[in-house]
Amino acid sequence: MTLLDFARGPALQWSMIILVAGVLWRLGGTILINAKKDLSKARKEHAVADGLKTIATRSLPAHQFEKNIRFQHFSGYAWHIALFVSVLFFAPHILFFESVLGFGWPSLPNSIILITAAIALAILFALLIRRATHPVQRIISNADDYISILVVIAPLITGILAFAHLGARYETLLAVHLLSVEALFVWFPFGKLMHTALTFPSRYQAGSSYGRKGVRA
Amino acid sequence: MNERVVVDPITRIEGHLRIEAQMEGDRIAQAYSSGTMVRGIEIILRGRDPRDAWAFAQRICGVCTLVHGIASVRAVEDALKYEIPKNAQLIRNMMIGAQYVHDHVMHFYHLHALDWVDVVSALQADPKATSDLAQSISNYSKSSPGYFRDMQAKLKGFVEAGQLGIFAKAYWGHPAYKLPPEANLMAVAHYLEALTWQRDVSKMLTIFGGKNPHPNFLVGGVPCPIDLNSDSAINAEKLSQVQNIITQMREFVDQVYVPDTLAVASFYKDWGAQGEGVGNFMTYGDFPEQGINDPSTFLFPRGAILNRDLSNIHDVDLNDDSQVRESIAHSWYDYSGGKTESLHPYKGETELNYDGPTPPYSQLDVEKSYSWLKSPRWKGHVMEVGPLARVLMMYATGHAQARELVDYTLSTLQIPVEALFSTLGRTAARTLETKIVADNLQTWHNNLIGNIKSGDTRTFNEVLWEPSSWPKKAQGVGFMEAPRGGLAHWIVIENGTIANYQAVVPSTWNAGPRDADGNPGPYEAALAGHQLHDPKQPVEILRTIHSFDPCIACAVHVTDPDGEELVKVKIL
Amino acid sequence: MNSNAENLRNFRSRLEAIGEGANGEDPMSDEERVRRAGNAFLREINGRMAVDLETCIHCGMCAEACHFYEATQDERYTPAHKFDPLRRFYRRELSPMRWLFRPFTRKVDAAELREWQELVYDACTGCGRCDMMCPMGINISELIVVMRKGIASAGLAPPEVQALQNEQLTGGSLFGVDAAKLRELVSQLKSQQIEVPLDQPKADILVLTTAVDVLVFTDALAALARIMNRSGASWTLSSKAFEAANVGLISGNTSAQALASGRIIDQAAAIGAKTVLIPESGHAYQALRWEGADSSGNELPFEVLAISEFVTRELDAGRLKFKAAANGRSVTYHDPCRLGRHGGVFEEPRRLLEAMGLENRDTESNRRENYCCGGGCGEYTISRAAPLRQKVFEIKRREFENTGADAVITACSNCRVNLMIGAENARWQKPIESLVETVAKNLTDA
Amino acid sequence: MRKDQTLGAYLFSQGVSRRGFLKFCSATASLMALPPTMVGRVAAALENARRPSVIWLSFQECTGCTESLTRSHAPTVESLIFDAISLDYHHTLQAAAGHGAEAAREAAMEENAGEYLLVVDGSIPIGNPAYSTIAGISNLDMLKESAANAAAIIAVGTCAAYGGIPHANPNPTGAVSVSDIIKDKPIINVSGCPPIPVVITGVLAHFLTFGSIPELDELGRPKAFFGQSIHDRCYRRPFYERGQFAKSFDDEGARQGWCLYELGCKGPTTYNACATLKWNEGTSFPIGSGHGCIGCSEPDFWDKGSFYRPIAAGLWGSRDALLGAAAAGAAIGIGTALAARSKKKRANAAKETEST
Amino acid sequence: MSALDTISVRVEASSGNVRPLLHEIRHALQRVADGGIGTTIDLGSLPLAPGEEKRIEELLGSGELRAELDALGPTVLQETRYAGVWFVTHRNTEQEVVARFIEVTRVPELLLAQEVDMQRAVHELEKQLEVN
Repeated sequence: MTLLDFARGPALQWSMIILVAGVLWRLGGTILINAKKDLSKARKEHAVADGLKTIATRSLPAHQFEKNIRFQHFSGYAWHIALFVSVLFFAPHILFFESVLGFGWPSLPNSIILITAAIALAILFALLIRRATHPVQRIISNADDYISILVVIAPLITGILAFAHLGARYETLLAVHLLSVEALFVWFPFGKLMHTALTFPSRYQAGSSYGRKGVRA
Repeated sequence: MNERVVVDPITRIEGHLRIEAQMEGDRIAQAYSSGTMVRGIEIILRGRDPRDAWAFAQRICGVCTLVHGIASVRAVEDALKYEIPKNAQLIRNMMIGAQYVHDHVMHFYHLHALDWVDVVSALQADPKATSDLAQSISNYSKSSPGYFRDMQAKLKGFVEAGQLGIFAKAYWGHPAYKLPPEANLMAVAHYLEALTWQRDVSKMLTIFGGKNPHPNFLVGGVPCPIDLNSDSAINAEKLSQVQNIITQMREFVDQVYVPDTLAVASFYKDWGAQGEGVGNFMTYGDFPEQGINDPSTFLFPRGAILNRDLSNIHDVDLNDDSQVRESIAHSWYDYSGGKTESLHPYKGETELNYDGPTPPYSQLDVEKSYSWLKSPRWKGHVMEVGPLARVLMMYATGHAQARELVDYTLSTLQIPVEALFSTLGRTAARTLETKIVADNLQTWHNNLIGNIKSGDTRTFNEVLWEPSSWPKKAQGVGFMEAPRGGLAHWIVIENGTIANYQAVVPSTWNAGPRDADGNPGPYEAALAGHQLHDPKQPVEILRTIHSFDPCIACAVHVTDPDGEELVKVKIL
Repeated sequence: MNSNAENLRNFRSRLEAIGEGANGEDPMSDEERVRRAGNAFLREINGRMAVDLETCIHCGMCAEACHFYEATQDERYTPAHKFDPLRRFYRRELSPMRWLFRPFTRKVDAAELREWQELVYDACTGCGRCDMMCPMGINISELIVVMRKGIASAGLAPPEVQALQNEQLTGGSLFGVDAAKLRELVSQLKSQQIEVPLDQPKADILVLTTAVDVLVFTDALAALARIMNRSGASWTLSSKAFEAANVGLISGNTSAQALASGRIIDQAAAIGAKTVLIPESGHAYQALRWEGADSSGNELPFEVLAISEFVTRELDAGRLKFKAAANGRSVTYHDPCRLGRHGGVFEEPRRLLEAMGLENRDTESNRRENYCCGGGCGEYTISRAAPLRQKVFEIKRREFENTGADAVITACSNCRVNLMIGAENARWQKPIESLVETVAKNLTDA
Repeated sequence: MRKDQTLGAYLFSQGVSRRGFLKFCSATASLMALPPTMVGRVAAALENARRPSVIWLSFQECTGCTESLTRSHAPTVESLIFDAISLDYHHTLQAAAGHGAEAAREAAMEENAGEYLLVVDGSIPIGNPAYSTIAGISNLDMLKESAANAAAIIAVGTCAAYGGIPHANPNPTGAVSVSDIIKDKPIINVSGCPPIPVVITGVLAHFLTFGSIPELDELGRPKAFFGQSIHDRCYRRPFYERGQFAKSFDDEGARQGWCLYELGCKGPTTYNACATLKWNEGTSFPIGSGHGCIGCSEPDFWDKGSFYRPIAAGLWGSRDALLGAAAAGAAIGIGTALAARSKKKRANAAKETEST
Repeated sequence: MSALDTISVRVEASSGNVRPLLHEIRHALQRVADGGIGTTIDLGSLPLAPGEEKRIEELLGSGELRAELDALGPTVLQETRYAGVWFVTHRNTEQEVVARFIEVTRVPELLLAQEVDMQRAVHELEKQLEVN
C-alpha cells in the first residue's frame, strides 16, 4: 500500500471515525453534566431567544472592548474566513465534502484559493509568534494551543505545496496533505479546535443565563 | 499406435490453450480442449462500483479489446433500465464494427494464415508471377512485380541470416501446405501489409475511446462529447478522420481480405469437409438500430439452429433459467450441488477445485476435470457460436447481402452448401461477415453525421449516473456479438455495488470441455476424425482450432456468489 | 455627608483591623486542602461550567476586559488564567475525556491554591466584565466563584474574608453590628423624626439593611426609611434578619451563604412578607434575588427587589412623587456589577435620576460593560490589596472625570465605600453619593 | 541481419545511406524520449548495436500488451521483428505451436545464454502452480527457468510489473509481479494497461542502442517515459489551474475540454507519457477523448476506488461507518457524563460530613 | 438572466505551450544569427492540446525552401516563414509520422551530404566507369 493509498483509505476512514465519535463523545459528555434548574424567578422568560441571539451577537465584540482587541479581532476574523474559503470553496475539497455529505456546491477559482490560503497561513504564523511572545497568551497557553495551531498550519502548508507541486511528487504531497488533515481530524475532538462545536452551546449559555436576569450578554 | 498428441501451447491465439488428441492410428479419436490459465476476474469484480465494471471486464481480453467493455456497460444499463442517447448507440456500433474488421483481418493474416501459408516456400516464388496472380484476383494497388521482389528480398535476407525469430520451428515444408510459392509470397506480403493497415484503422477506437487497445467506455453513453466547435470533442475533423478509416477498411476488405480468402480457400477445398463440430449454432444478435431491447432491428439476428436445420430458428432468452446453463463436470471447479449440476449464470457458483496433475505434467487425466473452462449449454445442447453461426443465421433469415455473399463464395469455390459446416466454412464466414460489417460502418457513420446535423449532439444520459438513484437491488444481462461469437455478462447489483458478475463468453461455448453427459465441446467435436499426417507436426489441429479464433483468457472465468472458501485446491 | 465622612474614617480603621482577628490559615494538611478543594470543585462544577471550561481557546482577550490587568499589565491577572487550576481539575476529574487528559494534566496542589488565593480574591471582584468580552461566551466570573469556593473549602480564603465570614456565621451581621446596635440606630433615627418599624410581627415588606449602612451610611438607612414611609407600604426591619450582606457568597462558602440567606427567608416567611427589599448592596441583591432560591433549595415565596426597583414601581404607581426639576446638576451613575451586569438593574436608577431632574452622564463604559469600582465582592476588605485597588481606582477616576459630571451616584454601599476610599487616597474631590439618599432628598413632602 | 552483424553494417548492406541512418537515429532518440542533443551518442551506439534475441513470455494476461505492441509505429512491429530484434518466442505472433514453440524457446535460451532479453507480460499465480501453465509447465517455473540466463527482463504491462488485474483484491489466484519472483536480474517495468506501444518499443530501442537498461524511477519504470504525471503534461492542465472542471460527461465543460478532475481523473497521481506521446500515432489519449485517466500505469490502480471517484474524495468507505462512529461517540459521551454526575453526587454526599 | 449569458464564449483548448515555444524559437534564432549553434526541439516531448500542433505549423508558415529526403521512408524538411527555422517531419516506409522536430539552424545537418555516403558514391562511380 502506498502512502497515498494509506492516506486516502484507512487513515482517512479512521481519522473521520475518530473525528465524529470524538466530537460527539466530548460534546455529549460535556453538555450532559447537567446544570441544576435555576430556581430564581427570571426577570423575563426570553432566555432561549437571548441564548440564540448571543450565538450571533458574540461574533462581534461590544463597542467598548473593540479598541482593546482590534488586532486579535481582525486577525481572528481574517484567518478564519480565509481558511474557510480555502477549505470550503476549493474544487477538490468540495468533492471530498460531496463524498461525505452527498451534495456539493460551486467552487472558486484556484487563484483566489491560493491567496486565501496564503493569508490564513501568514496570519496563523503571526498568531503563533504572538502566542509564544505575548505575556498574556504565553501564561494561558498549554500544549493544546500549540498543537492546535500547528495542525491547522500543517494542512495549509502541505495543501499549498500539493497545489503548486512543490518539493516532491504530487502523490506524496497529496498524501502528506491528507495526512496533515487527518492529523487535524484526529486532534480535533481532543484539543481546543472543539470550540468549533462548543462555541455554540457556550455562547448560548451566556446569552440565556444573562438573559434571564435581563442582561444582554 | 494409439498415442496422445499434445499441443501446448496452441500459439497464435489469445490466451493459454492446450489440446490433447487421443489417436487411433493416424486419426484423432477423441480430442480434449483445456484452458490452462485462470485469473478470477469475476471474483475481483464483486463489491465494486458497477460503473467501473467495464474496465475490469474489458481486461478479460486485450484482443477482443472492446467486447467485454460493451457487454459490461450493457449489462449495467439493462439492470438499471438505463437508456442511452442515439449518438452513443451509433458510436458504439461503429466501435464494435471497427473491432470486427480489425480483429478478423488480424486473425486471418497474423494468427490463422501461417497454418495455410508456407513462409519459406515464398522464397521460391517468381515476383512477376506473383504480381500476375495478385492482379488477377484484385485491383489492389500494391501488386507490382517490384513490390513483391522487394518483399521477397527482405524475407530472403531475414531467412538467410539464420535468425528466424517468430517464424522459427514452424511446420514449414509440411505436405499439408498446398499453396504455390507465388500465393505464399502474396500472402506474406499481405501479412505485413495488414500489420500497417491495422495500425491505421485501430485509430477509430482511439478517436472515440482514447486509446487502443482497451478504449474507454461509459455506462449511460460514451465518454467522448460531440461539439463541432471544439478541439476537445468529436468535431468535423475527427469525423472526417473516421470517414477515412472506414474507407481504408472497406478498401482493404474488398481488395485484399476477401480476394485472399477466396484464393487461399481454392487450394484447400478439402477442408470444406472436416472440422464441422456440433452442427448447433447460436447467436445473441447485435448492432441495434433502435435500441438494445428491439432485436428485430439488429443487423445480426438472434436465434439458435439445431442439427444444421436452417429452416427452424429457435428463440433464445438469456434471462430464462432453463436455457443457458453451465456445467463443470470436467472443469476444475465444484458446485454445492455436485459436479453433475448445471446452473444459470444468475445463480452461478464456483469454487476453484484443481484436481489435475501437479505441474510440470505431460498429460492431463481427461476422465476427471481437465480445464479451467466451464461447459455452457443451451437447453442442454452444445452450441457453436461465432462468425459461422452469424452468417448461417443471416442466411437463414434472409439477409440479402449475406445470401449474395455466401452464394457467390460457394459458386466461386464450387463447393456445396454443406461445406459451410467446416473449418473452411468457418474461416470463410469470418471474411464474409467482415465485409457486411465494413459496409455497415459507412451507414452508421452517415447516420451519426445526419443525427449531429439535425442538432442532436448528446452522447451521455446523466439521469441514472449517481448510484443513489438506483434501486436497492437490480439484475441484468448485457449481450453482444463479439467477433468470436455470442457474449453475455450477467450482473447482480445490490446497494450500488456488484453482488454477482458472470461472463459466458464465445470461447467458453466453443472451447469448453465435456459436460456431465460426456458431450464434447465444439473444439473437441470438430477435431474428432482429423487425420494427422505427422503427429509431431499436427498442423491439422491448428487449422481447425484456429478457425474458431480461440480467445482463452475470455473463456476462463470464475465466480463465487457465496464469497466463502473461495479457493479450495487439492493437489494430487 | 459629614457624618458619613467621619463614619468612613472609623470604618477604615476597623477594616484594617479585621484581618488581625482572623486565625490565618485553618490548620489542616495540604493533602486535606487539596481534597477539600477538589470536592468543592466537584460539587460546584455544573454542565454550564463544563461547557465553558471545554470551550476556552486561550485567546487572552479577557485580559483586555479586566480592570486589574488593565491597571497593572500583569499577565497573571488574565481572567482565563485565574481559573486555570479549576480547568485542570475539571480536565482530570470530570471532563468526558478525563482518562485521556489526566496523564497530560498537572494535578492542582496546595501551593497553587495559595498562589491563586491572591488572584481570585485580591485581583478579582467577580465583576463579570470579562464575561461580556469573551468571544466564546464563557461565564468567567462564575468559574472564579467556583475557584473561590475551592480555595475557601481548603481553608485558604484571605484572613479578612474568613474573619467576616466567621462573624456572620456566629452573629448574623458584620463589623460588630448586632441587633443592639441596630436598635440603637433605630432609636437614634426616631429622634430625628424618622420612624423605622422594627420587628413588626406582620408586614408586606421585609426591608433589609447592611452593617455598612448601620456603621457608615446611616443617612442611607434614614433615607430608606423615609422612602418606605412615604410610600405608605406595610414594612418592617427585623432585628433577627436585618443584614442583607452575604459573606458566604463573597468568601465562597456555600454553607455560610445558605445560612445567611436562610435567616432572611425564614424571617420573611415568619412575617408573611410578599416582598423583601434589598438596600444599596449589589452582592446582597445577587445573593437573595438570584441565588437565594438555590441556596434554600426552594423557590422563594416572595419577591426580591432592589430599592431602585421598588422606588421606580412606587413612582409609576403614583405612590411616590419627586419634586419637579429639583436639581439641574449632572451626575454619573455607576452601575454596581452585581446589581447591573449580574442583576439586570440598569435602567431603573437612571429613570429615577431623570425623574429627579438630574442629568446622568454615563461613563464611556457603562451598564453591561461598566468597570467595577475595584473593590467589589469583598475585595475592599483585604488590606494587602490596597495598592492594587488604588491602581484600579485610577481607571474609574479617569472615566468619571471624562464625563465631566458634578458627582458620582451609585446604588451599592460597597461601591461607595470603595470609591470614597479610593478618592480619599487619591485626594480626588468628586462627591460620591447614594442613589437612595438622593431619592429621599427629592421626594415631595406630601 | 545476422546475429553477429552490427546494426550499422546491416543497414549499410541494405543500401541505407548515412543520411538515412542519421534520420533513423534522431527518430530513435525521439522515441527513447532523449533530447535531440543526444542523437550523436545514439548514432555511435546504434552503429555498433547487435540484434538481440528476445523471448516473450505471456502468463496471466489478456494479450492487450501484445496488441499494443502491434500498434507501434516507431519502430513498427514489423521492422522491430525483421530489423531490430530476433523475436524467438512469442505465443501470439510465432508460427510454431506446441513442441515446436517450446523448442524455439529452449534453443534461443541456449544459443543466447546471458545475452537474451526476456519480456514478460501477465502476472504469475503462486496460489497454485496449476492456475496457469504452458506446455504443462507452471508460469513460475517457466519464468525462473527463462530468467536464469537472461541479460535483463522487461516486465511489460501492469500485470507483469505490479500484478495488475489478477492481483486486484481479493487476488483469487495469488498473482504476483515478475519482480516479486526474480530478484537477481535487472528488471524494467513498462507499466500500463496496456503500455503505450512506443514506450514498449522505446525501451527495446534503448536496450538495443545502449545494451543497458535506462534510468528507472523507484517503481522500476524508465524515467524518460514515466518521469512526469499525466496531469503535469496534460493539455487540460490550464483549466485545472483556473478551476474549470467538467461536472458531468457531455456537459458544456466536457465539450470545451475542461479538466476532468471532478469526474475521477487519476492524472495527477499517474505517471506515464500518454499526454505527450498520446496513443496510436498521436491520435488521442483517454483524456483527449473525454474520459478521465484511470491510472493504469500505477501499482494496484484497480484497488484505488472507483474510476469516477475524484482523488480528493478519498477512499473512506461508507457513511455507515460514520453513523456507527457517531452512535459510539454519543454513547461514550453519555456514559462519561453519567459517571461524572455520580462523581458529583458522591462529592455532595461527602459534604454533609465535612466541617468547614 | 443577464445579458452576458447571450454572449457565446468559446474557450479553446490550450496547453499554454505555444507561446513559450515561439519564444524559445526566437531566442534560438537570435543565437544562430549571432553565429551561435543551432537548436532542435522535439515536438513529441511537448504536451500539446488537440489542434495545437497544427496551430504551430500555421503560425510558422512555410518559407522558400522545401526538401524531401527518401531514406527509410520520406522526410520533409520545410523551411518556415522565418529563415533559419525548419519544420522537419520524419515518416517511416508506411508513411506514419515517427518524429517531428523544429530545427533552428542555417541548414539542417540532414541535408548535408555525408562523408561515408560520398565515399561510397566515389566507389560506385568508379564501378560505373569500369563497366563502361
